[in-house]
Amino acid sequence: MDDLYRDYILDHYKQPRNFGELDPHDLEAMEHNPLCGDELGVHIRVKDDRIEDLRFHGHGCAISQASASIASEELIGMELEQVGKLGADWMIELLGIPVSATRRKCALLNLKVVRSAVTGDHAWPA
Amino acid sequence: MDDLYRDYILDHYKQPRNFGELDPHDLEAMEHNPLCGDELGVHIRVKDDRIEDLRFHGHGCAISQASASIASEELIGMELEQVGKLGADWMIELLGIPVSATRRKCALLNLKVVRSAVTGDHAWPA
Amino acid sequence: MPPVAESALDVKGDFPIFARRFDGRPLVYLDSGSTSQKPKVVIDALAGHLRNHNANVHRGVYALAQEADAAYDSARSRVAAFTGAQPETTIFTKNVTEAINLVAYAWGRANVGPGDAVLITQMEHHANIVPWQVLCRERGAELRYLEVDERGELSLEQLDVELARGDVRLVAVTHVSNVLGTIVPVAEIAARARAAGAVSLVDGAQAVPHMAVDVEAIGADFYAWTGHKALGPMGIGVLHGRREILERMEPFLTGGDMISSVDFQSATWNELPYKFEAGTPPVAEAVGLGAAVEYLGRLGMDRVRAHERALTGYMLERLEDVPGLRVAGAPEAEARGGLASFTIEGMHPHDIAELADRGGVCIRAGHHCAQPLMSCLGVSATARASIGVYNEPGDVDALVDTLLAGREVFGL
Amino acid sequence: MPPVAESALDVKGDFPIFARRFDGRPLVYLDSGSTSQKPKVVIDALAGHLRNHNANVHRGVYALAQEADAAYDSARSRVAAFTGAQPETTIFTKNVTEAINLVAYAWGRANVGPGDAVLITQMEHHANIVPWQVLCRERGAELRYLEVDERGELSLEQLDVELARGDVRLVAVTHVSNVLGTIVPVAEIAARARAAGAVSLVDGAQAVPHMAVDVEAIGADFYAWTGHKALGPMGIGVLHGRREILERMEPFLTGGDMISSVDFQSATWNELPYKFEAGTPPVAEAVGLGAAVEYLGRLGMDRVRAHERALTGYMLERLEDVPGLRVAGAPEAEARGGLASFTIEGMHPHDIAELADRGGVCIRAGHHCAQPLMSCLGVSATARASIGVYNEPGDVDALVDTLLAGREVFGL
Ligand SMILES: Cc1ncc(COP(=O)(O)O)c(C=O)c1O
Ligand SMILES: Cc1ncc(COP(=O)(O)O)c(C=O)c1O
Repeated sequence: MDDLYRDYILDHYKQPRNFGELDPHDLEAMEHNPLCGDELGVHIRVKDDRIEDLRFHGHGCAISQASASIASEELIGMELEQVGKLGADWMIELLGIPVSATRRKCALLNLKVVRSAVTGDHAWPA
Repeated sequence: MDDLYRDYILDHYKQPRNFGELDPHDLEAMEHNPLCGDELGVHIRVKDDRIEDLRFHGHGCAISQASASIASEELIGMELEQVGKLGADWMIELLGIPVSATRRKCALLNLKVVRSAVTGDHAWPA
Repeated sequence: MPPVAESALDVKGDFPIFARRFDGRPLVYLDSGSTSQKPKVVIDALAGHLRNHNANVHRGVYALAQEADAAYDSARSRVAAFTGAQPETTIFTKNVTEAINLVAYAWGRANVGPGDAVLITQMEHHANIVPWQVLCRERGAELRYLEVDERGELSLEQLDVELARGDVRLVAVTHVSNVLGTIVPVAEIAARARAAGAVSLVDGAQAVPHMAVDVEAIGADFYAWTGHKALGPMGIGVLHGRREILERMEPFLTGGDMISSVDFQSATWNELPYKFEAGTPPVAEAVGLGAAVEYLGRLGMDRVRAHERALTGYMLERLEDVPGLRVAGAPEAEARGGLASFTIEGMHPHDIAELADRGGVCIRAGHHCAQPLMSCLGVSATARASIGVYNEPGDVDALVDTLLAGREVFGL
Repeated sequence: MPPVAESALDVKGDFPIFARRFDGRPLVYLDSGSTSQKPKVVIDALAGHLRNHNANVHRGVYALAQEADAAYDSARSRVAAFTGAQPETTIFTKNVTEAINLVAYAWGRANVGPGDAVLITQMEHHANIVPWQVLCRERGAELRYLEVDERGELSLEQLDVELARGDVRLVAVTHVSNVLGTIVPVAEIAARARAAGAVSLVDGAQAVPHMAVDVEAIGADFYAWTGHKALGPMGIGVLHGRREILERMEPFLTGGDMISSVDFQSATWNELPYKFEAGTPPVAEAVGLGAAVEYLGRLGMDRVRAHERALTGYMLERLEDVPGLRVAGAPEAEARGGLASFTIEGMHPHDIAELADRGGVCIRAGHHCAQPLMSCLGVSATARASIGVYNEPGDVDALVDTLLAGREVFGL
């Protein structure tokens, strides 16, 4: 079996969870991956300083879409303060596959866009 | 004996012929060698479309000074039209020593300045 | 099945990298559009120069420096001869990007002003877009685009309409598109630009390594290309310019070697081409590029083109075996350089390239530094397989195999 | 008689070029100020990269491209670490000349205006003069010079007076003079510039290969140097910049790799350091430079400096044996980098160098790209002998022998 393209990755890629728009929403952001030009956006609804609900939109490769889908399930319900502290390791571990240096940005694009919506910080998660 | 620094070269270097100023003069020019920053100037007195008299001034290496000195003896009396046609080969042959690609500009500086005075052409003799 | 004929080259053995194995598999390199691999003669020329003849150029009186000077000069002469240009109007830069920036800064800032226009095409590489955006913004000029049709082609009628507006100062076009492969009729474009009083620049990055290029015959005012795509080292590019224009231009980078004399407040400039080569140039890289064009010249550029065209035809044919695969641009090999950009329904280009790599096949995925064109194509990225002299039909077969296997991984 | 002690390095054998013979004589290379020779490890790293790991950087998904990326990144990290800098603020250029031009164009045009001044010194290399002349002319600013005294030194009092005028936007100074050898107190100058609200730039071309340099400790806003003088390949230079300044700056060269996104009329920029590296960089050259700084690091820069200082002292001493010879600048080795510029009464520097070459000794003659300094010294040219890690006392002896023999040829 392929290291990277595990069944659950392809499953999340083909049926991404929490994809679409969310209106009304409280926070939003859009970021892109300079390597391929892919764009990913997010809509977030906030309640009691937590992410009450969240939707991603945009397109990308299996790694970036699966990351967004998998992360979405963890992010919903998370305190905003905690979201601001999430680092690259969190995402890579959650993804559970070996990500090469080149594909790292694919895997981290969703976290970048969520942090951008929540904290205004446009940096790549470190 | 040294190929380059023959006795007559050193002799012309140490006692350059036709060096100094010439006042009044009809034509003059000043050119420099970009490799070392050396400058060479010339004053020319013209009579009947010929170089009646000529003086070089400035400083330079043995090759450039000896070239100027040796050439001066040929140039005096030469028709201006002929001066305009003198090429690099004329000078190199006259000098009579093997000149490396790097030192070529040293050997040709005097011809450049004379042609510049006579024809207004600032190009290196080819 | 392979299309090979007398035209076929068999030169993989000249390129040391193909001796490598990746997980036991040979290297199938189909990314020459990105950078070419280097023949042994180039690597040896470069390393041999450093080992035996290294010195700074232009000034040294000693024998070693004269060897370095001679090596640098003769590299320039070879490179100029290879493209039908003169050494004095052949400027070494660090890559084609710097060459185009040189023109944008040194020619553009003096010649493009408010109300003027720069005309480029929708299929330019960012290197032939962004410098003109910056110039036009700074100078209050307009940047306009020639459209690219379904076949990846430009319309000479649109060119005429644009030129007839009378404001176009510069027409800058690629010779071969790095995404669509389109071979652009640059001689015709340069002629029409000139007739309209516009200066022309051709980005030959994807042309010079793959077909006979004669810059004199093309007649553009500037023709730029890059060493590393032409079997040469990285760190060296080439700008051929028209002498009268280069002579009238102010320099771009300033400093040592490009001056004639310097005093405290001003300087005068050296003769061509040195006026445009500030500081210590990449001498060993020039020597390497000289060896590269000599190697290509020995193969014969017509044979190189024939080989690559045949292989491209074969690739276009074989790619049809992959369900859901769509190639962008013209369907005939005749009309294009040796590359094919494609998408596969249900797979992102990054995943296509990643899965190709599983089979040891190197292809590129992304926007290929041509985001405006991507937006015209309605995609954010494509996969691209591109050919070099060393490729063989078996490389294409390996590519198709990995694409088919990749589709299976994706359950397609 | 040789001054050698524990500090002495014995590394000539690491440099393949010294195996060559010229007319049966070994190579005595005393022109490292112009360019350094390359150790085998550097040539092998460069050639090995081309042979085994060549691909374009930044984008490739395939394994070979990831190797190239890793090689390029790790070269940058090594180079940054060698000079106490951060990788993200360490920009690869083609040489130090481009690095200084980058600052002149991208920082200077936005920050220097009418009524402002740029302050440099009388002992700058043309690379640190002409870009400021061009900038000041374009922007209506003034270019002023700090004077150099008999010992080749600057006056910090004059610096203070100049800074107190309140119009100085930039102070650009060499770290080590390529003519006088002067080691300039750049940390002190950078601190005073900063206190006066001026930005500082240090040209480290002659410093980095010869002494421990810590750009963090020096504290200049920009610190530039060049690979080929530091045992590395030609075609690569380095600009270290202060992060806040680099972030506020617009880019210099534009095109591929330095963008974040491009649409038809505008573009956004990539993060540091890529924003300043347009187009394909010299990857193998970066790898070579990485190997060079690793080699120097293994020798230990303090040992390198001790070795070169001792040898310089010996050279200054031995040159006294040549009648009519005058060395420019400070008489003590302690105060200078490893070089001596000199004249000999009755012989032109070109002839001195030519005659030195008769004995297989490579020295340089000319204005050393420092014509304003030459005019201060009242000469048009000097001869210059400059030292590298591979030099030995015997090289100095050979130099002195050829100078004495040269005087005889000239009948002096
Ligand atoms: C002090 C100094 N600055 C700048 C330079 C220019 O270096 P490069 O030609 O590598 O740009 C040199 C060397 O020639 C130098 O000695
Ligand atoms: C058409 C075209 N132009 C310009 C470039 C830029 O070349 P370089 O990165 O060598 O400057 C490329 C290659 O990337 C290209 O394909």
